[in-house]
Amino acid sequence: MSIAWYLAVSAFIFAIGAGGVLVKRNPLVILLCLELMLNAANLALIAFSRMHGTHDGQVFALIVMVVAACEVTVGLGVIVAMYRRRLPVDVDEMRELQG
Amino acid sequence: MTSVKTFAWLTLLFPLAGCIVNALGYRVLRGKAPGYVGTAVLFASFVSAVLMLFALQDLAAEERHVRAVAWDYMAVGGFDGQLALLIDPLSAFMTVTITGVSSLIHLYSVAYMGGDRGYARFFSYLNFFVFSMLLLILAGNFIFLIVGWAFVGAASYLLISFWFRRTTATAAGIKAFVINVLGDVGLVLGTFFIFRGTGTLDYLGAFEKAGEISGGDVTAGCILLLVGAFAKSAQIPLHTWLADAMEGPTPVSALIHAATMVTAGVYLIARMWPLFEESESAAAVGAIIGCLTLFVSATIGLVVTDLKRIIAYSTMSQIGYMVMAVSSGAYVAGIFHFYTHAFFKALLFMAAGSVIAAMAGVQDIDRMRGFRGAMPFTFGCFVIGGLSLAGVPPFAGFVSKDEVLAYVADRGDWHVALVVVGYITAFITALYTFRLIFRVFFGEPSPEARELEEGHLHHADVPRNPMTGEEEDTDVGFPGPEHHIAEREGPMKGAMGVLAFFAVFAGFLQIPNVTDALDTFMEPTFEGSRFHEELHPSDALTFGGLAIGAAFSLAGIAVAYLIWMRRPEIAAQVRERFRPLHTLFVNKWYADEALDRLFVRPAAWFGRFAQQTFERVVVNGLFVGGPVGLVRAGSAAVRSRQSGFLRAYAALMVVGLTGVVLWLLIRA
Amino acid sequence: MTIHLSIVLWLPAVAGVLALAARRFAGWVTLAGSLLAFAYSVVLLIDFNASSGSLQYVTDEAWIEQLGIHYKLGVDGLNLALIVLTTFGFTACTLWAALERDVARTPQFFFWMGLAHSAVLGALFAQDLILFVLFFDLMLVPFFFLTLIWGPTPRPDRVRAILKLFIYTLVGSLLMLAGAIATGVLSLPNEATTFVLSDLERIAMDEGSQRWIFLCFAAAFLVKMPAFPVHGWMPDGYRNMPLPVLAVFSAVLSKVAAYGFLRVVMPLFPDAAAEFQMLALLIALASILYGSAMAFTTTETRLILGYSSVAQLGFITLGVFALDDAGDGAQGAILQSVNHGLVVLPAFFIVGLLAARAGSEDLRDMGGVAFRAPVLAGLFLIVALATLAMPGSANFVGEFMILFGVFDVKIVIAIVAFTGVVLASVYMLRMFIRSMHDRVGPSVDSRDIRVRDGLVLVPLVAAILFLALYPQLPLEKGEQTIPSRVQSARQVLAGEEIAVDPREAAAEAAEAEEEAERAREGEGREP
Amino acid sequence: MAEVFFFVAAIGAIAGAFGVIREWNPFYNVLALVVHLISLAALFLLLRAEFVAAAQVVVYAGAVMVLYVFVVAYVGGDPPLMRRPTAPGLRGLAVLFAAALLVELWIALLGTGLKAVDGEGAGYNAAVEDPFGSPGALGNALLTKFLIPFELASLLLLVAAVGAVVLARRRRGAALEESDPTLVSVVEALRPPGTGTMREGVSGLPDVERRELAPAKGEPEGGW
Amino acid sequence: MKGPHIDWEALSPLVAVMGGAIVVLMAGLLRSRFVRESLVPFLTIVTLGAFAGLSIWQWDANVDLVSAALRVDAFAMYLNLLFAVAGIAAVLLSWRALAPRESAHGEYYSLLLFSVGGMAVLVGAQNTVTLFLGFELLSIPLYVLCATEMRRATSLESGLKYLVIGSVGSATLVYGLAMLYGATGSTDFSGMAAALSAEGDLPSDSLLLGGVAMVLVGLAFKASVAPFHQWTPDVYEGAPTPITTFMAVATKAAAFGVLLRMMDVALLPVADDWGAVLGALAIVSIVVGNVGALGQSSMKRLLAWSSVAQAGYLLAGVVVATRLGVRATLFYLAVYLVMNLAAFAVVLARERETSLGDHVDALAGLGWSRPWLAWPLTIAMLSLAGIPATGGFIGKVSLIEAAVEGGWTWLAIAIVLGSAASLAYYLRVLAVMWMRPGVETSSPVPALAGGSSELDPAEGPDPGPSDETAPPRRTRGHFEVTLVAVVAALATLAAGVYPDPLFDLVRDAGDSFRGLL
Repeated sequence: MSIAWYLAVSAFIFAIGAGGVLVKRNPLVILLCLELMLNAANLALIAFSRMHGTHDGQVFALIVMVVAACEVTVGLGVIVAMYRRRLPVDVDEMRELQG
Repeated sequence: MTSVKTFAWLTLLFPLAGCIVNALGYRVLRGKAPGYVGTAVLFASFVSAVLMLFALQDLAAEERHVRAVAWDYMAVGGFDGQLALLIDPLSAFMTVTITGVSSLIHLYSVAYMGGDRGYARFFSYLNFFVFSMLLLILAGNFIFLIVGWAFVGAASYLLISFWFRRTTATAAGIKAFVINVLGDVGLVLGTFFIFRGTGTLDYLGAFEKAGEISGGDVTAGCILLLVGAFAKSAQIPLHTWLADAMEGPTPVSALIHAATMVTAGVYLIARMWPLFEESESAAAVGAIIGCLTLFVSATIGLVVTDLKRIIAYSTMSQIGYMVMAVSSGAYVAGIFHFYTHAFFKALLFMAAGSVIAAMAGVQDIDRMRGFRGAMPFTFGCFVIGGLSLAGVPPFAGFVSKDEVLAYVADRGDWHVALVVVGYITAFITALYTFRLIFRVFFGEPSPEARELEEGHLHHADVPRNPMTGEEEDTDVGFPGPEHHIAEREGPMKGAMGVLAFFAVFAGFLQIPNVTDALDTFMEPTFEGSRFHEELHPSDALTFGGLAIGAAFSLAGIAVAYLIWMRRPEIAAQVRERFRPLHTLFVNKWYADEALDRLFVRPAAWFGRFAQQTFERVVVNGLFVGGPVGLVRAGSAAVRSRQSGFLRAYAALMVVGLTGVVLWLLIRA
Repeated sequence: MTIHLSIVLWLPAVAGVLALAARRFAGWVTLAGSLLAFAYSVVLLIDFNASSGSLQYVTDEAWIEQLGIHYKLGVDGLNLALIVLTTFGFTACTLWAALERDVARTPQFFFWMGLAHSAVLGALFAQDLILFVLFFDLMLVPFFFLTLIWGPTPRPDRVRAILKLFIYTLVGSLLMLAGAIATGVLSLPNEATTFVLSDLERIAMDEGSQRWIFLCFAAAFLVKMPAFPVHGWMPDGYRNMPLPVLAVFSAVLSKVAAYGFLRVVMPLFPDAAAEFQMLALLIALASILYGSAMAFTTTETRLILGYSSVAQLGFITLGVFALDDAGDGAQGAILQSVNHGLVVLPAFFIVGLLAARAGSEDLRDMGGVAFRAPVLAGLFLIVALATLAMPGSANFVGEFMILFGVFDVKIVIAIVAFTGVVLASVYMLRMFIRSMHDRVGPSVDSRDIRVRDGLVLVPLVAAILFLALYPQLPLEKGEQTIPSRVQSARQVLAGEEIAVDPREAAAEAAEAEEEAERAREGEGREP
Repeated sequence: MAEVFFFVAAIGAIAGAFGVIREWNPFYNVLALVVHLISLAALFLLLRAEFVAAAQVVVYAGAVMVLYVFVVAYVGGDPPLMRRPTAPGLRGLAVLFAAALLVELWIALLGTGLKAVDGEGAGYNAAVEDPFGSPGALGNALLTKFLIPFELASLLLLVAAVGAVVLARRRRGAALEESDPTLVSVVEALRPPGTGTMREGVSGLPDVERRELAPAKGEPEGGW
Repeated sequence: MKGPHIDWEALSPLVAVMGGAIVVLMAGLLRSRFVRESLVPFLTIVTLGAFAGLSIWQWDANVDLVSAALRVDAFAMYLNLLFAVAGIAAVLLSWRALAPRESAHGEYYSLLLFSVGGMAVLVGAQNTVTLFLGFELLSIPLYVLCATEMRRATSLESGLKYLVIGSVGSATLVYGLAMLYGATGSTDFSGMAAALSAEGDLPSDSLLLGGVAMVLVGLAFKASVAPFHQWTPDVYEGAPTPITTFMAVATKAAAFGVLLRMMDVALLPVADDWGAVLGALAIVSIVVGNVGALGQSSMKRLLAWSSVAQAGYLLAGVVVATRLGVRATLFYLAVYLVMNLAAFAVVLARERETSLGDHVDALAGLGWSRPWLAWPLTIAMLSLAGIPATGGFIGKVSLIEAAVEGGWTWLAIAIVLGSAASLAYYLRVLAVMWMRPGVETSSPVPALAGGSSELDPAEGPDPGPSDETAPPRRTRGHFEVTLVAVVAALATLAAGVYPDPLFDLVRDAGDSFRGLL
């Protein structure tokens, strides 16, 4: 399979993730969509890594995984805190700040 | 030479000193002190002027152009404006006449204005006026001509609205001022044309190079100078202010609006003769307008009923003669007429002032009657002035007016037509002058006259403005709480007596074929003038003219006698017969209305349009409201996007992302 | 290299800062500073060598080296008279404010006054383009606060008005900033960027750049003046300023704009100036007519003076853009700037005095004040007559020179402009008559001025009289400088080759020199 | 063979991705992500990224997803708390934007002039020690060239841990530490439900309380 | 196998700040109140001081660290100084604030330090992997810090919004970096630049330009460039004010730092392409930021919108891709730092003194009641508006000069017009401050009924039963807040009057990019 195929899949996943962020209202799911976007980037990185035959891409992908994990952790932390504060877990309800 | 300069400066500065002393000392100088100060400096100035004249005569004929320079005034960038005086026979003669007449009028005012609360102010203004007038006459270059020109305008304004709480007075003042500024503008523009051609502002320099100015420029320049002259001398179409100017105290009318300021136009044209001789057409304009004015204003004088306004219109008419003369090249004749006119017209005003005082401010001749017995001295003076004005031999006015007409006639061509009009007007002049005399002094005494005969001067219960009926403000009183008539006041009597003397005898200065003192004296000024050398009316013309003039004026008096003394009903009949003409005359040939339609209303409309429409719609709407509205709308749009919806934010981000990617992909 | 100008420049600001500490004596401290600056400037005026057209008392330090900005101050015939006007005007207004009880105790007022004083002086002294723009913009700031805090009108209006004023005028000024920087960057493409005016004047930019930069500068100056039709801020601003502030604002600040045309625009953008001459003249003409028309219809005394300023500044603009051979227009413009400053100062003071007597600043509420206030009336009369450029006043001389300059070049415009002269007499006399003369207004309580009023008013009127007697003084100081500022624009207009112009000659010489140097270097290398 | 694997894995990844954004109980969304991650790991293997693939499965699909599941369980996850005004018209537009983005990305990625994209990339060279993709080679890169990122990543994990603690730990009103002790008791008494007791964590909020949580009608939008 | 050479001296600033973070974290675990509330902030300041000092020490180092992952040059060190100053200010502002108490002091301050560390990594990064790590190391602590005032719904809301939008930005960035890697085959900046400079049509390749686009968006988001700005007002408003302050000034500097290095080192050969895009974004930012700020009654929102506009101005220095542009940007960043510090410090002080929060009414009459707060805010506002004699003016002059010199004249015009429009809101603040009579500084709010002291004004004193109580209101200002305001204001003035020293610094920093003209 040529690299192009992987890239095509990667782009598809990225777009799904981006679309998901736009349509989902539950912050938990939005975090999942962000994961999708980062994973799409990972796929692209690894595909390029293969293409160039260097490890940079793979290392980058590992780092991205770390970052993804960190973002998730913090994101979940915020959600938990909101839940405890009895705030609605729905991004469309968070409109205190506007204008 | 030095003494000429010294006396010139002194002549000029005496009145200024008087002005300043009176202005600053208004609290210190009590009683009539300001009047005496003002009069004293004027006499000093007169003496100095006479000495200047003599000193000038001591110089050789070709040296009688003395320039006295004080300092550089605006001498940069091609200009050579200096604070400089030019003393030559013309200016010296004018100076002497003006200081002389002014002194007398000051003297008259000392008494006449007695009791007015603005006494010191009055003399300060009056002195300032004389200073300005002398500056105008003595100026050595265009700049100070303009300065003096404007100063007399300002002084005139101040004196017209001297009783400044009368709205009629202030309105008349602003009218006079604005029209005079219009004249200033003409003068300045004319100066521009001339300066452009000659490169110098100095009289002598400019006159020397008069030939170098291009034809168009010199004509344009001279016509613009004429505009200045017309405004100041109340010539058509800029004459409307003069009648309204009669709102001022009577000495003011005598001084400014009869003897001195209004004749500045005549002086200007005479002074600028080298330029006018370069431009036939400009000179023609002057002559024709002068002729027009002398006729038109005489017709108006025939019908109006306000004592001072009748005299004012006669002034316009007489100045018309002068303007016609100097524009036609009869310089000396014009100046001569100015000289005689100064005496008899001042005298007439003074006498009128006396009458008005007796009437407690009323000026309407319909209400006057039979003052002859009550005020014999005033009556005498008035008759002398009237005869002189009417041109009855041998009074001064007779000699000078007929000299004017003879010289103009000598130009030939179409100038003859002017002369014809001049003679017809001489008849009208006699007519209205004696209309005045007969109606005011003869007949059954009016209540006021009767009161005076009983030794009691009439005072109104409630002083009212005769024009509007408005109650007068007694603080800035009209005409002051006290009234003064010549019969009871020495200074008034003295001043009028002297003037009466000159009104009779001043003409002897230059009697055709007898003396030509003035001609000789003026020679250095008009040296090189084409017309000055060429125009010498033949004896036939001269004496024929004199005869015709005498005949016309006597005829006028006779007709006046017929109409107003013998058969008063004729007046009504004539009025009925010539109703349209009468209406035209009474309405002053609709000049005020024309000016109003042409200038005042458009300007007012423009002002209103600017104030109410343009400022709101364009200045504030288009330039302020527009951008502000745009920014506000932008703000609303941007902030409505800031909805607080997280997903909307993300969406915008994605949109931005697609946009940026698209842009760069297109470039790829 | 002298320090004199820096002393004059910073004295008022320092005094202003000291005033903050001086508390009760704040007014007097600032006054002392201003007075010293005034005295210093008079000494400069006397000491100034009028026969030399070059800058004198120059201070030149690199301020921000990397941006090519210098702290360069200098005096020449162009700014000398305006500097004296500035120090004089500020001194008078500071004195006036110090005598007013309600502001006398507020040190901040005087701090801002001092700062404003220095800023205006800075704009006049500056010989570096950025420095000029800096001070030009800075001088607005104190007026913002002075109006905001001490304005006489109700608050919401005042805030709106001062914001309008500030933003409106700064739009122009900021455009000018962009233009100024572009000038420095684009003028000398082969050299390090510099903003020193004398360097920039050497070579003209290409016409395309000149055009838009000219428009930026013109926007700034015309708005500041203000000129028709961009005077929209003026009525609001004038209504809302405290009078002493307004007086100095009207008298001094607007003149800096006119000055800017001569200092910066004409020498730097001659082609554009020539190209837009007609437009500028028409704007000036429109300002004259429109300002006059507004002035004789409005009844607010402040606005009469405001619109008369629009008209007067129209005359000044006319002079600046006359571009006549002898430079009469420009010289007249500078003289007229001084004159107008001198008449506006007392005029606003008189408005204050009148308002105190009539209880309102509206003309309809005034009338008949003169009888019990002869001194006030007399002084007002002098001021009014000078304002309407009565011959015999220096204003007349200025107008005479301006109009002759225009007359020489564009005769029709000059003739139309004369309408403004006539209209000026209408609106000034209207104001004089309806306040001083005519029937007594409804609640007028007429009384003459007090000694403390005279302390302010009399010197101002005396200055008018002095200049009326001897206008040659400012004229001769500027004679060598001012015409040369418009020379290149005039040459462009006349179609003369600028190649003969010293600017390009200098450039050519520099090029030749460079080449020679290169050749020398080459020689040096060869062996 | 590789093609089959690729298509299976690719379809799995995409299907998993779609599963994530489906309107579902969040719990299933998480599971869909797990499917996606595992498919992705398979793709990584196909691209000779063994180590990354392993890490993906172990760390990501394993550990991280467990965390997710916990939180979903705790928060109760299920979204239909309330269906009140939402960003209007966003749903349709979102699809449009995503599609546009996809098209652009495809153009960018596939329209490239680089030839290598159409190739299969680096081959397997067993002759070399630590050939491309081997954990050894990767470890080498991590500890030499990418030493600093490697170390920083550890700090990042520390930050995340600290952050999670700060956000999620229970606190007794830190703000009240210095204030009047009586107030504490009042607050304690008023402690609302849903502030994180163990019971709530396990069972979710009782239905009654949930209804209480839903704001009354007519209240201005914007939560409370 | 040999480990890479590590230049510890050059690495020392980073080590110091990271080490300090851990020390602070540990110290925070101690129970003593003195330690938590005083020692920990003090240690933080010491750490930042050491960070700054070591950065100065390494000013001239100019070395690549560990296989060129990081670069230590004047540019990075200059920005480190800015971060340190911002950090110290943030610590001072946080000292007696609510947020650290709510989140525990050790954690709070160590997160702050980590964020500073992330910034230092970011601006030194010469490798996309490092860059991305720095980016996250900077962001993730901030997500947490935004949410630290957990009792306030808006704080959490801002945290979540920031996190989600930030993560979208990160994902975009990393995808873009992946594409760049794919196009150039390198993760090093130098490698990228080399690949781009080589013969071939790589510079116009869609993969490369697509990557450039996504990287631009990712970084632009961080710099609050419109249309990626929408998080800014909400997050600024919701976050605790000290954190907002830090975010506003330091994040902006970091974002522009990395933007400059990325664009002017790695992507310089395609400057024409990204220049045009950034130019357009600059215009959009200037417009959006300035019009958005109009009519805002929340000071923090106002400053947020203004920061969007300022980002637009700053972009001018980036698009030109010249040394002058770099210098101008760096200069303006420093000025931006001090003027915003002054403004936020005053806002914070008023939040603590009144019950009006950051509402502009809280400033009413300040000029007369609190001159030591009013003057700094006045100076800050004037400087933000670009009025002369303040740093903002000089900054704008240098930006415009850079823009014009680079041929971006229309951008210069946009900057000045934007500045003019911005006066409308900056001056309104001054008007409120210097005109109105002062509001009472201490309003007796019932302990149970009052909201948080840093309550959102829109929320008002919400008497809902679920609301936790607030600490008693302070009636007097905190001197450290005033100190920050005054010092920052003085610095703003100094930068406007005598900017030469600062220009010397930015010249060195600008010269770090040798590829530029």
